[in-house]
Amino acid sequence: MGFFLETLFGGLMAGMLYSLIALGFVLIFKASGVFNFAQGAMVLFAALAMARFSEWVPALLGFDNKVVANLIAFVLAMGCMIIVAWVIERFVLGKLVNQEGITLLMATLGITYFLDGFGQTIFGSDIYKIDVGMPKDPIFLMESTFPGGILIGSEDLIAAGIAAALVVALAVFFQKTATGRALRAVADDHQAAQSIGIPLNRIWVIVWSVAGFAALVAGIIWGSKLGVQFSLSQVALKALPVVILGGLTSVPGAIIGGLLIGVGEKLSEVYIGPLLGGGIEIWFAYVMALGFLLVRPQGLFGEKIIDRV
Amino acid sequence: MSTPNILLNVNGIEVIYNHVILVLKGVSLQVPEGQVVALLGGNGAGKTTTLRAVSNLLAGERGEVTKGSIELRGERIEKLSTSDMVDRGVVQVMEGRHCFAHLSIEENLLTGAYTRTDGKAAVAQTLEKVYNYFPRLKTRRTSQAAYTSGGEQQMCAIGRALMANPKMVLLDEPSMGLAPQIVEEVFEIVKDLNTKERVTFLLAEQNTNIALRYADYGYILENGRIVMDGAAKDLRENEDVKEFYLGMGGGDRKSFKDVKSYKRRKRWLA
Amino acid sequence: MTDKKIGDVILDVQNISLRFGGVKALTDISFNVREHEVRAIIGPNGAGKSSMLNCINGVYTPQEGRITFRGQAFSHMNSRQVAEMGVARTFQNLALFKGMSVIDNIMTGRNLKMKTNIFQQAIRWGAAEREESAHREFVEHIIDFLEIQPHRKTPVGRLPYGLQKRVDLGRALAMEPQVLLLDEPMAGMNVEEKQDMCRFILDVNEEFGTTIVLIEHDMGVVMDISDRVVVLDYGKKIGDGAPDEVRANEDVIRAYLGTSH
Amino acid sequence: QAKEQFFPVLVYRTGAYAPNGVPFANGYVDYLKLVNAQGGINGVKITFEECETGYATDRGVECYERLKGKGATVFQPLSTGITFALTEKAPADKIPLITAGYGRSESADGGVFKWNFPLLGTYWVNADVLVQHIAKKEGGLDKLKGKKIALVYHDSPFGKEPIPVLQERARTHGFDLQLLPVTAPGVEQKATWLQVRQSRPDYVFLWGWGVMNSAALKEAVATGYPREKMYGVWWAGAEPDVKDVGDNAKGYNAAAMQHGAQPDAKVVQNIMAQVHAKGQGTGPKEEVGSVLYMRGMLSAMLGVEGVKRAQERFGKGKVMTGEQTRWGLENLALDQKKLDALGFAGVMRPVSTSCVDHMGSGWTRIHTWDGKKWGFTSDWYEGDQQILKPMVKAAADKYAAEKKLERRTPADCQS
Amino acid sequence: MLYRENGQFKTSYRADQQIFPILQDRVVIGLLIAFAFFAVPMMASEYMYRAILVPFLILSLAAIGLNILVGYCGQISLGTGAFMAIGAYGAYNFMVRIEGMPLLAALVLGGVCATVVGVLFGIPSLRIKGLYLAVATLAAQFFTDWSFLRIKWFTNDSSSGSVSVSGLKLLGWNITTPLDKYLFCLGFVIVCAWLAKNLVRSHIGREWMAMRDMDVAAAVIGIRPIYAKLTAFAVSSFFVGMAGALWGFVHLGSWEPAAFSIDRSFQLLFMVIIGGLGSIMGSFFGAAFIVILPIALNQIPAAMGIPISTALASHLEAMIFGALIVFFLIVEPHGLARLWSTAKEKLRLWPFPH
Ligand SMILES: Nc1ncnc2c1ncn2[C@@H]1O[C@H](COP(=O)(O)OP(=O)(O)OP(=O)(O)O)[C@@H](O)[C@H]1O
Ligand SMILES: Nc1ncnc2c1ncn2[C@@H]1O[C@H](COP(=O)(O)OP(=O)(O)OP(=O)(O)O)[C@@H](O)[C@H]1O
Ligand SMILES: [Mg+2]
Ligand SMILES: [Mg+2]
Repeated sequence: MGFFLETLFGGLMAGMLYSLIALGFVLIFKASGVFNFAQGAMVLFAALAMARFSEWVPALLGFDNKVVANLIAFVLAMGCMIIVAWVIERFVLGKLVNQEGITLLMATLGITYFLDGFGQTIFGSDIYKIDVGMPKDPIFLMESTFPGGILIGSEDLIAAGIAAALVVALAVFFQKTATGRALRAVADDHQAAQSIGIPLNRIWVIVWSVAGFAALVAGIIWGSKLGVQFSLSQVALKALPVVILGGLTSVPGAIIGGLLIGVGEKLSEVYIGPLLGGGIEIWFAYVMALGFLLVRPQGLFGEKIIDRV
Repeated sequence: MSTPNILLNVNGIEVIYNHVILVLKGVSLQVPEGQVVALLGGNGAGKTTTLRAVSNLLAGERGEVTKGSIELRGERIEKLSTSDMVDRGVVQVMEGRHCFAHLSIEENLLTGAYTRTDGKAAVAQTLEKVYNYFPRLKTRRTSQAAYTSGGEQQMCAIGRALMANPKMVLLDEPSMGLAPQIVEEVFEIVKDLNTKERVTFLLAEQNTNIALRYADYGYILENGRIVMDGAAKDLRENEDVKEFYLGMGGGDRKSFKDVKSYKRRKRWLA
Repeated sequence: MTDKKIGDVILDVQNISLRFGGVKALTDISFNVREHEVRAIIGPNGAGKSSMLNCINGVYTPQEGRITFRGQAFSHMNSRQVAEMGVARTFQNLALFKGMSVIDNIMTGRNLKMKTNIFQQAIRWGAAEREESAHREFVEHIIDFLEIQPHRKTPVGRLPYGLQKRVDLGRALAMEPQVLLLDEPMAGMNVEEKQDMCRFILDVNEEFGTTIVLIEHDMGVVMDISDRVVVLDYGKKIGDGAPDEVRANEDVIRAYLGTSH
Repeated sequence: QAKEQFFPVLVYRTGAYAPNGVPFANGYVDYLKLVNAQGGINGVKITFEECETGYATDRGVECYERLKGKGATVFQPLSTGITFALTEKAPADKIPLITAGYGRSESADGGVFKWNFPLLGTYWVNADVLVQHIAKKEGGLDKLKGKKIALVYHDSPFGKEPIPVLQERARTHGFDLQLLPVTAPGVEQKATWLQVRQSRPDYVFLWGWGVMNSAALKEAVATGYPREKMYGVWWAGAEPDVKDVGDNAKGYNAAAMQHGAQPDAKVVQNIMAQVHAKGQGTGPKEEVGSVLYMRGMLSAMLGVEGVKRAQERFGKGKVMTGEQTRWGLENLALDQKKLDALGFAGVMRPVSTSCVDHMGSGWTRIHTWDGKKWGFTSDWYEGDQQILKPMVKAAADKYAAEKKLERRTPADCQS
Repeated sequence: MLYRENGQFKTSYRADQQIFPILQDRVVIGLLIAFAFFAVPMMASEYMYRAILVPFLILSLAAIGLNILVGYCGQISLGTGAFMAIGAYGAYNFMVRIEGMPLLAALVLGGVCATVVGVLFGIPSLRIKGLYLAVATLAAQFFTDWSFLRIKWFTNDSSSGSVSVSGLKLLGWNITTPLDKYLFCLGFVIVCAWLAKNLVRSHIGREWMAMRDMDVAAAVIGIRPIYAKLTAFAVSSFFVGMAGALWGFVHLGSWEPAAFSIDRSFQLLFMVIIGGLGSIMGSFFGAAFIVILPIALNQIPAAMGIPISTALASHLEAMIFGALIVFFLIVEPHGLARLWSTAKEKLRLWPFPH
């Protein structure tokens, strides 16, 4: 029982971390109908920027205060993400208005290559550290009830809290504001949105900047967990089942999807894995998402897929 | 009316789609401020293309204006974006509805007011006005646009454009798919806005009959060229127009059942 | 109107009701269609006309009621069955296959009649090629008939709206249907084009004896070419009969026509 | 034409494994530069060209094809996947492959694998040595009975290589082996470490590469598994694996493939003096002498020595062909004296290869991270040939049967 | 003026239905094939065969397969690598387990294995659509990756999960030299491309396209979605599976599951989109582009004697590659094939514009 709970909590925590990345996907999809495969690359890029700036800034300015260094680095990294958003709008999406989803998807794959190369060129391809003072030591709960207690990573706990806060903020933004509505309109029909005067370019810069912000937060949390290096871009693959399970267009879906996938994945690996030789969590997550989709093809909270004659 | 100032001046434009398909072959037309100008012509004549050129929606269709110029109040606008045009008060109602499928009818209408800065109350007022024009929309206000009937979507598209409080509306086939009653109503709305709020209209329409009844001036476009233009009432009296666009060979309306020969207009054009 | 033999009831719609959540699209609708006739359905926007066709087609499943086709009753129709029984259809919102050429679009209408298997098609040589040529010939006739020869190989997405409507009709005709359901085939056409379209429809009706169910907002067209008219309003039937009767019906005038034409 | 011996250099300086690939590549190239600085191989200058594989097999194959055309005489694929692919191609091209410390374990059998040289040790040796080491700590092989060892491995051919040896050992000594695969690249290991926490194994063997290693260490910290009980493969025992875990990785052990991090070794000093001092160093100075840098250097040295040995037979100061180099590698005799002369004293032990033994030697030590650097914490071990030899032979025979190859005859061995 | 169909009248529908209705096109293609069979062997180096031509041909075949699914039937798949793997391991198992299995039969049977699994993973497509389906196909990718690593039977009990084949032979022809391999692949791929082209221009092909463009309308004219989608999955997986088998057997000779990883799936998707969705010809263009471009980019600095470090070179390569992809998508979202046909249309009008 103790172990079950521990696995459950572990899954929930891992799930929140996935949500954080899934959020980036959802944001951009919801606001422009683009399935942004570059989200992983953006996470890496943001994390690299953060890690390197927090190293360079104190060296350059010659002070030794970690908090200040981190703050400055955060601002600079965010600046980078805004520039990235602007460049993407200006040179890629702006020129692909009204194209089909799959073309846009490919374009984001192109962006992925570019960002990967570019990020490593300017920031380097070694392992870097982000140290924002996340606690590393485990916390034990209910030690009296279960032998050894239930272990929870304190780092995970904080990350989960941040993710939750971010999601709530974004969900409100989308549902309650006029800009949120305009964003959803853009996702439905680029051309019609243009025709009523929604300035696609400005909207896209904003959305990609927000997604950049989500990427930066994800990058900091994942980066301080894993170290900042190329593999960080691959955690995006873990967020994909979350996105489809929760629904491509739903911010709360990213959270619920994340939790479900996280828990499902960990429980399956721990309880079914040994029977099958282990290593099943990655495909199990996808199969789980697939199963949900068979029941609800638009994901748990996604907007209904419309086909009508 | 004294000589009205020209609001929109299209000057010999050529439009090419996909780098190879030449669609407009030098179209010139003028829309005076505060008037209703109709753009008539058969299928594929290039009406939609002309409107797209004006509102700068061609890029998304991989088309471009290769020759000529378009001026709005004397300002060259070929390089502007669609949203710049909306800022200048020019809104297009696209052919084939194009509602935002996932948004409800009301949300669709509200997005139409995206560019407005005159406050919530004013927007609510316009919304009320649109609902007054199209009561059907009010009953369907919470349905997702994708699940409304063809005609309801058409009303939604028109209503959405009105929400922007435009100075000039480019209407592309507003009557399509609407019940006859509503068609009349739409044109009444056009007249209403035109007279009361001095909104200028450029409308592409297949329903020549009604279009010429409400328009001040008409252009007939065939095969990417303007073949005829004139005041609406003159056009209505023109024999060719009567025969080919109003379906009234020799004075009377012919029954659809009895018309046996086609291809006449094509001969006329040749 | 007199030289045409109108036969027995071919399609009988009985007490159909269709709801979408709270929206009652159709309420207890019954009407029938006789062989070889031109049957029009009219009504204001959102009355449920297209939904009616969708029910006949098997795209929607009505909650109540039955549809009898040639004496066979169905409470649910599957699109494929309907097609096999010889019912073809055009769409209000242009449901053409955008990426395909005009010929290919119309050829899809022949699919039900093409029998070679996938291996024969892969090799092509022989049976598949013969079949393809034979059907191609049929399709060329339709293309000639609809006068869209110059656009044969153009992707339909590039065609102007009116021609797309014609291709849509062509695709339906390629199925050699016994019953042809037309959803606003003349929307977006000018008078002359409408005249052409009427000609096509009447020719089909006269030459092949195809039964036609037509939704149209142009009263001129409806009154001129249809044999009988059903009028729907808010999902209910408010009139049914010959054009002249319907035109005189008070309910219809109030709900739809506005002024009498 | 000048006499030049061409060395292709397959590297990965980008992608997921770049942090590990870069120091290796730098060591490799620096050593070649050092040889040139010292006058080449008996006067034959070395030329070399890098080709980026990104650790991807198809790019590796493309690199091979490209550099082969430029007169390459020996390849070091530097990835298990690429090794597998090149093993099929090398015999036809008559180019030997050096896979020092990686590749297929059964290729130690030169009777079947004529062109493969897993010099200095295979994964089977590595796995065997780890078992020996913990047995020693426990106080004898018999003490292993009833113990539990978890193998946390990279789910790929690389990660699966040690399994047969460990299973064999588990059978004979009666310890429990728990297999815990980690899907590449190994960024998410929570489930794995929850399982470790549940089953509380006495030891964890970490068979990872790249980010997987540091992620595993971090999860070990998070789940409170003692790092002292963790033993890594020799590819999981370098600076990039522990660097950003820092103090938390203190006590973590890994096999050392002969060498460890030895910045004060003679050969390293030579490089500093003769290459870096002249501004010709490939990477940053701080990295010189680190574990993977050393391994790169060592690998380069083996290739150079193969050529040198071949020259002894086929003519000093000549450019060797692939076939001649193969003979050189097969008859390598790096005794202590030669090693000392090369500056490898204390870095590695003598190696001598033969027609049947393409591995040469399998000396291994254990080193431990003290929070700042790696330091040796054990004596030398060697794989237990009684266990390994039959396994190698059986696997090689199976390969030969599949490929319909004949074992090499003694006559062939002379050639 | 040279490129005109003027004066080429079709006297039968059959003639009009040829793959290349215009004489000039037929001549060019004929010459191209003749060139590939006779001229290339006289000029190409071993490196060309092994590193460029053979991978190009095999990946073209896989791209054709994927194009049938994505380009013709509109079902986006990110799991192509999986089906290549199934083809490869399937063919391998037939080869090692059945004595005297002919090479060709093994390849085809590999394709059949992929077909079976493809149909299985195609079933969800009846409900799941668009990008949801695309992501869901990754389930196939990760599941097969895992299976071939974990289930020893598939790899003939190889301890590492990596397998190899050698001694390829076709009717007494030993396929050993790079030239042999090239010719074998060339023949194989041309035949497959021809079969694929026949399929897509027959009624089954039209069914796929109808599903892609408007599935409800397709159903109304009597096309069964189940049949259309599953045949697309089946045919697509069949070609992809054979390509996988060729990749393993002919190109690599020895492989591990990582040879068919998700990167391969993306690479193939790139090919069909850059090449042109819904175009068999485009699959070749796309494959050529994606195979040759990185290699070319990689060699440019060395060829021009610019001394930049390997790392920088490959970062630049990634950047340029990504930028070029975006560039081509912007120039022509419908791919190189469309660019090509636009160019032809222009040529047809030449020298009079429009
Ligand atoms: N996106 C496009 N790509 C290529 N050609 C196009 C495109 N859009 C329109 N065309 C072509 O341009 C010509 C004019 O089309 P347009 O839509 O402007 O006609 P229209 O007058 O609006 O006709 P309709 O009344 O049928 O809507 C047509 O021949 C059409 O084939
Ligand atoms: N799939 C659906 N989901 C929800 N509501 C629907 C759906 N299909 C139709 N409706 C509703 O049913 C009503 C009837 O629609 P229908 O399309 O049949 O109208 P119509 O008579 O064809 O109108 P029009 O002349 O405008 O095309 C409309 O109010 C529409 O919103
Ligand atoms: Mg139009
Ligand atoms: Mg309708």
